[in-house]
Amino acid sequence: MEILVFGQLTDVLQTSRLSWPEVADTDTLRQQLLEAYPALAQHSFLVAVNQQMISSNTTLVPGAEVALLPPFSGG
Amino acid sequence: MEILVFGQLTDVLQTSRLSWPEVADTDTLRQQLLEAYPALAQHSFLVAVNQQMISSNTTLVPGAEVALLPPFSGG
Amino acid sequence: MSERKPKNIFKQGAIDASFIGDSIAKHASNTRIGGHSIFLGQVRADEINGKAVVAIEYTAYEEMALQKMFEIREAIFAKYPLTCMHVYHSLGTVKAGEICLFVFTSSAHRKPAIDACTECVERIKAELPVWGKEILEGEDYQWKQNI
Amino acid sequence: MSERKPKNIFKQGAIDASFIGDSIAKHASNTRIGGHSIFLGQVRADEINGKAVVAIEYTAYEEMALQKMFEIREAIFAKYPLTCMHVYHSLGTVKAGEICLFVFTSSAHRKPAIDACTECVERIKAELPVWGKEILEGEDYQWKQNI
Repeated sequence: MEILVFGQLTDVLQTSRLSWPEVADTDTLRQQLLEAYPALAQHSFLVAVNQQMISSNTTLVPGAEVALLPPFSGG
Repeated sequence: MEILVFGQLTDVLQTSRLSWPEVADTDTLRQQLLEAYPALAQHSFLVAVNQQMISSNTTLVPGAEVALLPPFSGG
Repeated sequence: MSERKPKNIFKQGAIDASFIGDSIAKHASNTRIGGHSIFLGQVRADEINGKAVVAIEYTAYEEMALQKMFEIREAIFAKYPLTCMHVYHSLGTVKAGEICLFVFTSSAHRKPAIDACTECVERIKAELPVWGKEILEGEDYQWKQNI
Repeated sequence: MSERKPKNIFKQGAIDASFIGDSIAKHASNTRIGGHSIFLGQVRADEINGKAVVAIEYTAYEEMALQKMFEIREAIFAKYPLTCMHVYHSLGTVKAGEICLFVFTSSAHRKPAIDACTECVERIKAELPVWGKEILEGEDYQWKQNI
């Protein structure tokens, strides 16, 4: 799967588009990312699936658009 | 004395600058004006003396700038 | 940049959109500003007894209005941390669709700019001795009433 | 004139004051409008660890932001009797002193225009997936935080 990365998280992950093995749900994804990038723990971020912000664990079907969103700072 | 007249009151008094005999205070002035122009009774207006809105009877010294102000409608 | 004396806010006729654009452009040099709030009053072609308003003719007790605007300005600068505030009000004829009031406040942050602008507009409408005469089609007219 | 599909709000680089002036001028033909409210965000040259912000570089999750802006727009049109609403947000580099956000609402009366503009600005800041990178003097930078 492809994960879209935004804002300060692009500094931590050193990319704005991360290729990642398919994963069952968003909690598992978050856990795997924190293991691979311990520095992520210092950043608050939300996960969006198919451009919808998710607030609880969500199943990831193949082809879902997953994005990591740090706090917004537009305007 | 000279009385400045504004807004819809210029229709009633047919002028924007009224010459009037000196008068002791604003209550007396208001009463005299209502006698001379009965149509004024249909209009709400405030009196300003030296560009200050007055809310109670005020003595008029010669040379005071007196103005009749109907409700404002700027903007 | 509050000034200590009354400033002329009156402009003969409508306020041009390009004047507003130029006014905004002038603030680029003040890099402490983070937010601008602008209110524009525009003359509506309301229908009154079946006749459309084609223009408003504004008159004012100018000297008193400028003194009152000065007081409003001082009070708003004392209440909000503004970098600047500009007010323009038309006198004379302003046609339907044209701008008759331009209030422009700027601050480091959005909230003071927005709140100051709104308060200034409300006070202008309520406290400035200005009158609008709504000119209707066919030489008729009616004195405007602020709600 | 609410549209039923997402509209592009993003502009590459700063928003010109003349573009804002032109946008205001276009509303002269709508004589049902009585009040316009405008909010402009301007990049501040804040000092961070002794270095001044020279620009903000904006990026966005564009597709999601446009969808979210569409929802905000629909909600605001449902809540306030607006005649129109325009929103522009910069992407890419906007230098200190330049405009990065332009929100413009119009209504027959001032209150809905003002309230809708303020609500729209708050929602844009809180809900649009947009990020600002504050570029400091000497190649340093810091990610912007909205308060």
